[in-house]
Amino acid sequence: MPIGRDDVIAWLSVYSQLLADNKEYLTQLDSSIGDADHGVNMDRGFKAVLGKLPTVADKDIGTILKSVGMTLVQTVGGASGPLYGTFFLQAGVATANKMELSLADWASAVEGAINGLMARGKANIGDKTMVDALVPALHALKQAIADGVDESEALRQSASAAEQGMKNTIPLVARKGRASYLAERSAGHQDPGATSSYLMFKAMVDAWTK
Amino acid sequence: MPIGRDDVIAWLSVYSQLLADNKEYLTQLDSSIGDADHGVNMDRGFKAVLGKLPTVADKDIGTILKSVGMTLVQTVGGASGPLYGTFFLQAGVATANKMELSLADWASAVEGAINGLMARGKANIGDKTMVDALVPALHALKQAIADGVDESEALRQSASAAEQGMKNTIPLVARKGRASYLAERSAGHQDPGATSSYLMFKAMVDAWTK
Amino acid sequence: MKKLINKPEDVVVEALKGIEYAHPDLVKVHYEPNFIYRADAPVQGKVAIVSGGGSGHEPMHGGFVGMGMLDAACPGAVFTSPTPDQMLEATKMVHGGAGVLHIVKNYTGDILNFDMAADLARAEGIEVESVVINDDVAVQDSLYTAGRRGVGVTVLAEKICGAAAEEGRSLKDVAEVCRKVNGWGRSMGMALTSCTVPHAGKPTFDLPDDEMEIGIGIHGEPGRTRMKLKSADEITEMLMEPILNDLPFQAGDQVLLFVNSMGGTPLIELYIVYRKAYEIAAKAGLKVVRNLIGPYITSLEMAGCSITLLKMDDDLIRLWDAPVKTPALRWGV
Amino acid sequence: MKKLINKPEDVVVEALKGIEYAHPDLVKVHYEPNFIYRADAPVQGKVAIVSGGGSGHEPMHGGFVGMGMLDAACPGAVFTSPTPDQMLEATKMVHGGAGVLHIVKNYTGDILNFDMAADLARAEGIEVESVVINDDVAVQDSLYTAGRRGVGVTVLAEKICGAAAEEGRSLKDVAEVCRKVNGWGRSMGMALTSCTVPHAGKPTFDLPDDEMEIGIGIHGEPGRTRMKLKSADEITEMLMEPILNDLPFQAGDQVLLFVNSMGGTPLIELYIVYRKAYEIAAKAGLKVVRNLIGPYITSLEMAGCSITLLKMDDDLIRLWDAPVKTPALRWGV
Ligand SMILES: Nc1ncnc2c1ncn2[C@@H]1O[C@H](COP(=O)(O)OP(=O)(O)O)[C@@H](O)[C@H]1O
Ligand SMILES: Nc1ncnc2c1ncn2[C@@H]1O[C@H](COP(=O)(O)OP(=O)(O)O)[C@@H](O)[C@H]1O
Ligand SMILES: [Mg+2]
Ligand SMILES: [Mg+2]
Ligand SMILES: [Mg+2]
Ligand SMILES: [Mg+2]
Repeated sequence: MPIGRDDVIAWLSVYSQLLADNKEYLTQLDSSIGDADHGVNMDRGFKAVLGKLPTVADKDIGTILKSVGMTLVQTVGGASGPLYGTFFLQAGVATANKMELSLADWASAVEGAINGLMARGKANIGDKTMVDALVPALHALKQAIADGVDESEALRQSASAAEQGMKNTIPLVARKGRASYLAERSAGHQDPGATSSYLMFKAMVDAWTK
Repeated sequence: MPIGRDDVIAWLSVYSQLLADNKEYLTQLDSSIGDADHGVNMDRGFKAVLGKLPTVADKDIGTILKSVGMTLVQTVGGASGPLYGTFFLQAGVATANKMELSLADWASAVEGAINGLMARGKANIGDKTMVDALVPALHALKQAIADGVDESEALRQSASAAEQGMKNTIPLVARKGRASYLAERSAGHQDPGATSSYLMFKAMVDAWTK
Repeated sequence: MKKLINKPEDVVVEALKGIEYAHPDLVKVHYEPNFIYRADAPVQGKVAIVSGGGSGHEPMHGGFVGMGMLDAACPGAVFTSPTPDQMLEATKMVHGGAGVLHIVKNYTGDILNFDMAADLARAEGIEVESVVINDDVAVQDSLYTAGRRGVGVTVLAEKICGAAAEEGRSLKDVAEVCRKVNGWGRSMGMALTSCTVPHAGKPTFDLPDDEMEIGIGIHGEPGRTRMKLKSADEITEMLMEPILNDLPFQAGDQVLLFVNSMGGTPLIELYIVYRKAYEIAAKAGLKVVRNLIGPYITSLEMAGCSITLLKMDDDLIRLWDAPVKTPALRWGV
Repeated sequence: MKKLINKPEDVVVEALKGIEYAHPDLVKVHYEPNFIYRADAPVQGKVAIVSGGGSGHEPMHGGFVGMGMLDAACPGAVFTSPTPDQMLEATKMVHGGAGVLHIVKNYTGDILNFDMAADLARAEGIEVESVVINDDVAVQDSLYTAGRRGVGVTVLAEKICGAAAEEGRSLKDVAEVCRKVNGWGRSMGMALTSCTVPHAGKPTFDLPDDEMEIGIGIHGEPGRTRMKLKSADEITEMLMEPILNDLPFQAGDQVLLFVNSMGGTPLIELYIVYRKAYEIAAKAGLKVVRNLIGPYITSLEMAGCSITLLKMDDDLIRLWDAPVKTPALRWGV
């Protein structure tokens, strides 16, 4: 299953739809430990991405992903704008000029993307951020590829690691982002950014496996 | 039953107590068609009157009533301050230097008081104000005296005319005071000032009849 | 009741104390009877301007005391007009030999108490003129009723008359300016929520989540009509239309557009309303030459807004632009 | 949700339109990307100051654009920091050849977006310095966390740095003044009610009628602790104590005392709080030499207040007193 640019676009479309469907849920999560805008922010950004995609759909995967990154940087704002923006910009760097990727190529693009995001946000695992979903998802994906499991199954394992990472944020006391202002009061709530990150991996499953 | 200055003071004390007991009720009535302060205003004024009474208790009835009027003017504010203030000032004028009054003297003092109040406020019967309780109360009192009914009974008839006048304000559309801003919406509500005026006549019954 | 207060009966005096601490360069505070007056009063030879009314409308009137605006302001209890002794003492304190103008909002209580005070001041030999402000188009004007309320135009009249007095105009002339401003200004207000009088402890009226009151005054009283909540643009139209029709304003008129918060409505919403009001005015051919946007004549924490339109001529524009230095309005110095 | 708005997605742009209509003498508005900038920008040879942040804190920052304060302000969506393209374009528009200071409140989003913008501006050859404001003592300071929020001191820093820039000081010097103000200022806030983000449509948190949140920021987020409602005096003590202990301020210090409404709390209550805060400061031996009282850095319509204490020296006092002419702060001109 090579990943073509149509697949990338399909993934982005599915993710946009998931964000639209979960807009209120994400905002609700952000109400508890943040400022009640994460769902709105992500939905605004990905609506803009959807509008932009047709203008780059005939380009290589790197160009497509960089355009997504730029669009997010310019429309999302908040913490998640530059973070997801960087994620896609870096994913675009790793896939420059590519029209097709193997799953392993994709995994290393995701790795570069996550490294970029972490370099920007300076959060680590356990800080109760999107990193808590992203890093386990990447590890699971790489592990599955190394173990030679079926590609669809690899994507499913990756998404379920993201989901587990997302759930793991519940008991954590936030050290980064807005939730950190609540200190102990942030415990007991699921991180909104980790949730939108899980949805990103779920979108790969929905878009790329049958 | 001549009315001595102790009787006047007893009446004022009973009225103060009635106002204190009905502070929230009067304010509630004023919430519906005014600005939610009539009970608070009257209670503040008559608390001040109670504080002032000892300094004039050994004076003539006119001096006592004028002092009540001045105190109300200086502590109540709003529409009711100058109106009740004028009422008591004029009652004081009519009873200047008197140590004792017949019920007929008292009726004509009340008549002077109401005339003063109406001259100041320019409201007539039917405008949905305290005048709607005061004027019927006065007429009933004068009529009862003319008919030679028992004095206690005369006071009771006067108070019950005030009560009826107060209730008659319910269907009226206000033409004076704050309630007039509501126009048709003022209908269906009892006027707070008519209510405090009724209580003034009820206080005569409570204080002066056994 | 959620308020930053101690005891309801201490609200007015404690707020006065705060003003006293905060603005000693601009104002002084007199207690028993309560009033706020210019730190440099009396200004000899200048017409003095005194206003007042119930508390709960802050910054009006106390926040408008100072150079170029009021000489004194008399705060009553919350939503209760002050008593004559306050206005009398304030009048005597600020009288600088050129007479005193009382700017009175048209409420029975204010009228009666100010009248008593003016009589007493005149009896003491002070020349007093009273001008009654009654600009609220939500109330039908009639000879047989209490008439229209004084609302937003009060703020504008205080600023403009303050400047006229500062210029050395006579009492008669300053009163004339005041009457002109009152004649040329119209207002209308609306509420999204009620407010809570501290002593009452609960909201003056209950308003369901999807309803609003149109045609309210500034005392937390219900308005002329209750209706379903509408958009900012529709609400602005509902306020502007009766204002425009009432005077009537004419195409080509210069106007001051004043969008006021009732206390609980934040600035971002006022600018949304201002935007629409400006467009409606422009469409009617009016030239908005000056404006004021913010919480200036409020009803405690009530959410909602009022709009005031004042026709301006060159004299009024010049007086509006003249320097003012008060706690709440300050420019030109 | 009871607000004077049309559609949630139009709130920011419609408010910008209102500002454009209202203050053409002071500011211009640029759309896509959105920012407000001085009508006379760029001021040649003057350090330009750019700030910004989520909307919903009005008048901050847009109301502070003008002579003696900001050169440009970039409004994000409500409570969402603006995007780098806004700050980049604003920076380019107001740059007058002497470099640009970015005043950034310490929130992850603001930091990340301003950093990107500064990098891009530097790449275009503009000298940019960024100063991060983090004055909120409700948040524990720590190397391992996002650190303290930027709140009330932001307003004071913008005024004071604006004056320093106006005096012709260099970018390095203006940034130095900004860091000094940040170092000398401390704030703490509390909420009586939540607020409603227009897009969310319901209050960010539920607060029972007899409870309050202590240690809130300016984004409608819950605070550090929830507790039973207390009196204004007790609340003022709870805010002042951590502020006084944190710097620490010393007996004899001159201070500016800033009592701020979160949006829904009216002026009369602020003066009650100011009164108590002033007395507490005086008891601690501090001399309150300047003050600011009103809604300047708000959380939409949230009821509540914050207190900011800034140590002042003669230079800061002079810069504070210097002329300023913006929609929301105006004196000396
Ligand atoms: N330093 C950081 N590194 C990684 N993710 C972060 C960081 N700070 C915040 N986040 C993520 O951003 C999410 C909040 O995004 P959003 O609500 O859109 O922005 P904001 O907090 O500015 O309102 C948090 O739930 C968290 O997952
Ligand atoms: N012109 C008037 N003449 C007689 N009574 C009046 C007049 N205007 C108002 N009132 C009475 O005053 C009452 C309201 O008093 P109060 O609430 O204390 O003052 P305010 O209306 O100034 O808040 C009304 O209920 C009405 O009975
Ligand atoms: Mg958020
Ligand atoms: Mg009343
Ligand atoms: Mg009243
Ligand atoms: Mg945000």
